[in-house]
Amino acid sequence: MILMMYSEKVMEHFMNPHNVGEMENPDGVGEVGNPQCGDIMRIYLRIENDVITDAKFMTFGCGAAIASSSMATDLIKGKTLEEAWEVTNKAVAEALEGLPPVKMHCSVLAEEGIHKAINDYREKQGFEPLKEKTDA
Amino acid sequence: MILMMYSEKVMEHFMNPHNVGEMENPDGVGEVGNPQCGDIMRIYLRIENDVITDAKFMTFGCGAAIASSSMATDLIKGKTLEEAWEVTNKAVAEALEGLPPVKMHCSVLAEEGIHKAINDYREKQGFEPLKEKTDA
Amino acid sequence: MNTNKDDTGNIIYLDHAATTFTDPKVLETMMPYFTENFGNPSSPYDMANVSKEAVDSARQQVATAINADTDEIYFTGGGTESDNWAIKGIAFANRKKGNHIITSSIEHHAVLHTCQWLEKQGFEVTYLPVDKYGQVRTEDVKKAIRDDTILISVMLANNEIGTIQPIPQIGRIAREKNIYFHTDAVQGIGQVPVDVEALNVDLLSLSSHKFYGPKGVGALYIKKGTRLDNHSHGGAQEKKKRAGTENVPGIVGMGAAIEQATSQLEEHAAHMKKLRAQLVEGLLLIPATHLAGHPEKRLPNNVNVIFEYIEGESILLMLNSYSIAASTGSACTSASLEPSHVLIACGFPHEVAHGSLRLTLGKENTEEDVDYLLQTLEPIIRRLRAMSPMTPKEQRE
Amino acid sequence: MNTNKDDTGNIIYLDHAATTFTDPKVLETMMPYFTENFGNPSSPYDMANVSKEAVDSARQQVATAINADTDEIYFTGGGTESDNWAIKGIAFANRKKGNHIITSSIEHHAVLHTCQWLEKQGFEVTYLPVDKYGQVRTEDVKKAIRDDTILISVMLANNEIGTIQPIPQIGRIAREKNIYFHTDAVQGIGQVPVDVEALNVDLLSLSSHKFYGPKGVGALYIKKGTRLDNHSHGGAQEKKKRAGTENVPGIVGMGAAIEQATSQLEEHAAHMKKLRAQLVEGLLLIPATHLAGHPEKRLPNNVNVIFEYIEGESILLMLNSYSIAASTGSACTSASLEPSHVLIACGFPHEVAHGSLRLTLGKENTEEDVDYLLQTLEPIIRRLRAMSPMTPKEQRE
Ligand SMILES: Cc1ncc(COP(=O)(O)O)c(C=O)c1O
Ligand SMILES: Cc1ncc(COP(=O)(O)O)c(C=O)c1O
Repeated sequence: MILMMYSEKVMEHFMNPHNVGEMENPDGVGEVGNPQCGDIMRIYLRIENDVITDAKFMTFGCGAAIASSSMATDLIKGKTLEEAWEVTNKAVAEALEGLPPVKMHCSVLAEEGIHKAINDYREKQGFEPLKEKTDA
Repeated sequence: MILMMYSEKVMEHFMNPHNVGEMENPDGVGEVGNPQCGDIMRIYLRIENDVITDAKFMTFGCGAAIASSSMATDLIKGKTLEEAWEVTNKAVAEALEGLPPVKMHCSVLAEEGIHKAINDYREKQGFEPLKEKTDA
Repeated sequence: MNTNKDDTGNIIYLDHAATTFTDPKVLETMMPYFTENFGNPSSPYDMANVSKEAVDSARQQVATAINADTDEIYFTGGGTESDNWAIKGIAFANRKKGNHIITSSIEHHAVLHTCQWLEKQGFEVTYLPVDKYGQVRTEDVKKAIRDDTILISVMLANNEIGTIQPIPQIGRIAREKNIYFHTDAVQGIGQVPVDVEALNVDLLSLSSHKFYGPKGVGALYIKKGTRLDNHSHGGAQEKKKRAGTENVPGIVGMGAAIEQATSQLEEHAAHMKKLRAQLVEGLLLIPATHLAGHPEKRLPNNVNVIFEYIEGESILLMLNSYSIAASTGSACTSASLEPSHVLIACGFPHEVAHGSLRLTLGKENTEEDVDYLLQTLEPIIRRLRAMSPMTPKEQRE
Repeated sequence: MNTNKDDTGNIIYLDHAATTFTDPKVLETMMPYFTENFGNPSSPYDMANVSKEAVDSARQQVATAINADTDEIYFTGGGTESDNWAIKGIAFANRKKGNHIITSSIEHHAVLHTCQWLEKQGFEVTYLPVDKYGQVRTEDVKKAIRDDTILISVMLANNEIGTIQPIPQIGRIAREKNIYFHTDAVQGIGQVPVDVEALNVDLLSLSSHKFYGPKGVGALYIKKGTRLDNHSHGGAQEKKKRAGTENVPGIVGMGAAIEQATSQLEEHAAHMKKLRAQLVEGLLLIPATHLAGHPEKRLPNNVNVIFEYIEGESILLMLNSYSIAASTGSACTSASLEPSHVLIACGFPHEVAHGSLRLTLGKENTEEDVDYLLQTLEPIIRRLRAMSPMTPKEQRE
């Protein structure tokens, strides 16, 4: 039943996800989720001059998790880190033309994965990690 | 549903009951049943030399009550009082080719009606009434 | 229509309160869901989605028909299950608030026996009396309310005598006192307008086979925010409130049937009232005959008459032999020998109540059907009265 | 057979444990009871008698199929209602004797959630563990029995992993201790012989739509002399034990379906086992793949495999795009994110249990269907594993 509530956009990104794969020597990596709950998302970033020049992902999870990973990595490519930090789960879900309510957590995972990867990069550079907004 | 459990014999006697009607100056009358429960049976006897020469009935009640009245009066006509006393509810039900279990009380009413009419006659003649068998 | 005839000839079916035939148009909507679109609505693939959408659209049809929101409609296995669920569900979920329930003495057994079972579980139940027309008095409702009253359940229209209850008024009383209010509307759908807002109800029971839908499917309207336990526990169907694989063809049929019934409500009711008037007029020409139920506030298709001095089952038997299907409130057909609790509650003496005949009209009935019934019935009553020791001499011929 | 295809093309339906299509021959037997012989079986006229006889003959068919007496079969609205009735009915009627119930941790939710609700009403429930194949150990049953145990409920065969339980043995234990024994046989009918005498059960649940009968109808076998309360209170239907106007077409269909299913049992099971062997063999060629459930003591039509490193819903989505209908024990499809309680009870770690795929065969499936599934599935598993961060490097290509 849930399956059938997926938009065409979700199905498109699920069936032919963009940016799949591991990245050699990434500038930032973030892994979020919990295999017990059925989803893990790993986001890799290539960063040059504070701009995300490439993003990749590896995801264990349902259709929405895979589609969210694909869409989120698409959305942040070419963005500055500041801009990428502002890509919310809502933005991911909207770009996917909506997610079923019980699947919204997949878009949250994507947002968290991006944040974690950006902070991984910041820490490697010797910066303070940015804080999650409390209403995230 | 009950209706449909009636044998053809019951239906025959219900649709065209024998011996219906009041009797002028009967030698014995017995009325049994209770209008609250939905059935009253009145049995009239014409008796000559201890033989039932005629029997009639008036009944308020269901199909089984009417059919039992018809069959019971048929059965006792021509019998001696002694023989008629022995016409059990089972005999009535059997002659009707069976009654549904919840309708067996109608045949019991018929037996009781006959007994009551016979005793009415006996009392008018100055005899002791006969006792119902306890397992009736 | 040929649907009120059986193999043995032309049956005049006058027992629509017992059940109706499934309308052929309704049946047609159901057919694809048996062999083709048979998927389980909960299953995660396109094929099953067809079933899910069919159930959702039936839910919309039911909601529209009774002016509810789509997510306030829950499908069940029939009117009995809906009644059981509403009453036990409220009782168990609100036990901490109180354990007193108010209902009427003329409810369907699906309500009465459920209440009696709850009494065995420690609940207290007040059974309200009715007036001679079978109406509950709102004054009696007010008086029966206690601090620990958690539920009032009064039916919309009675299945035996057709009397329509003052539901909006009782609902207002319940709402003022913050007490849940359930109505069994099983007999009302398709006969009178049913609008959950106008009726002020929190729960409302429906049964598909009373309005030309299939048997074995019903629904319960549950107003948003109502606290009630499940009746059937299990899978997550019906938003986790009613477990069990959905009866998809049945639900689809119920949706189509209620849509048809409500869209044709006015013309149907007019047709029923016309036949009813003809029927009542003819019946009351028979001496010692009484109309049971309310003279006006009654279902348009219901006639219930009582013939003194005779017993209902024998009337039915004879009507049956003339291919007429009807019903009686006499329970000489059951082991209990108790006549209808409804007629007794209306004040008819037992021996009189045994002579009841219920005739409930349907959309396929005609003036000719009514004429045939009247012609057939009159000599039957005469014959049975002629055999009855209760009939006064002057009425024997 | 065309019944496993939908409008969009040729669907390979491999989810028969979820539901089956209504067999066209079965549907044919139902048709006269919608519009022609539509009478209410309780009604007192010839027309309705046709309905009554149809229900009685279906009851006979069900009784014969499970070696019961006709008057031990009660029709319900489905497997869920049967389970609810059996468990709550025994619980409430025997409360004075005790308030302890024993069941297993791998029961269907219709049993588990019912037991959980009873816990809220003050009953105590022991949920028995299972071994890695999903089997209850009779030793554990013995140990769990207390003086106040009134009911044991263990399913005949599990709906997810197909494991068949030692019901005759558990039944013997229950009988020795004078404890009522219920089994949910919903998945067993038509797959394995079901004989209430051999099984030593007092109550047994059935659901029509699992063996090519219609949805929304089931039955409960109740051994004579069993004390249980009603679940649906109301009218006098089903010998006063299950109220509600009978779903006559549904009941007729269930009767025809069970007769067909049991008469074809052996050849059907042989066909299923052959396809199952082909399926399991092919599936286990895929690396890091495990068969869940018992290797032999399982339903002939059930295959449940777990693919490590990936999640079930995504497998289903991809299969769906190749027109294959299947099921998963992963509840990533639900809000809870909990994988199947059955697989967890068998000892699979959460992250592994998420990768389950259930394939349940049906009579219309062919070797070609299995070939197509295997050909389609292998690359899907490869693709998903290639995306998964959990997949070990060496298994990524
Ligand atoms: C083992 C088992 N028990 C009970 C049920 C419930 O049956 P139904 O959905 O027909 O109510 C099912 C199927 O869903 C089942 O597989
Ligand atoms: C007023 C009323 N309530 C409840 C019911 C029960 O409905 P069902 O027989 O569909 O379960 C009926 C009909 O039998 C009824 O007339």
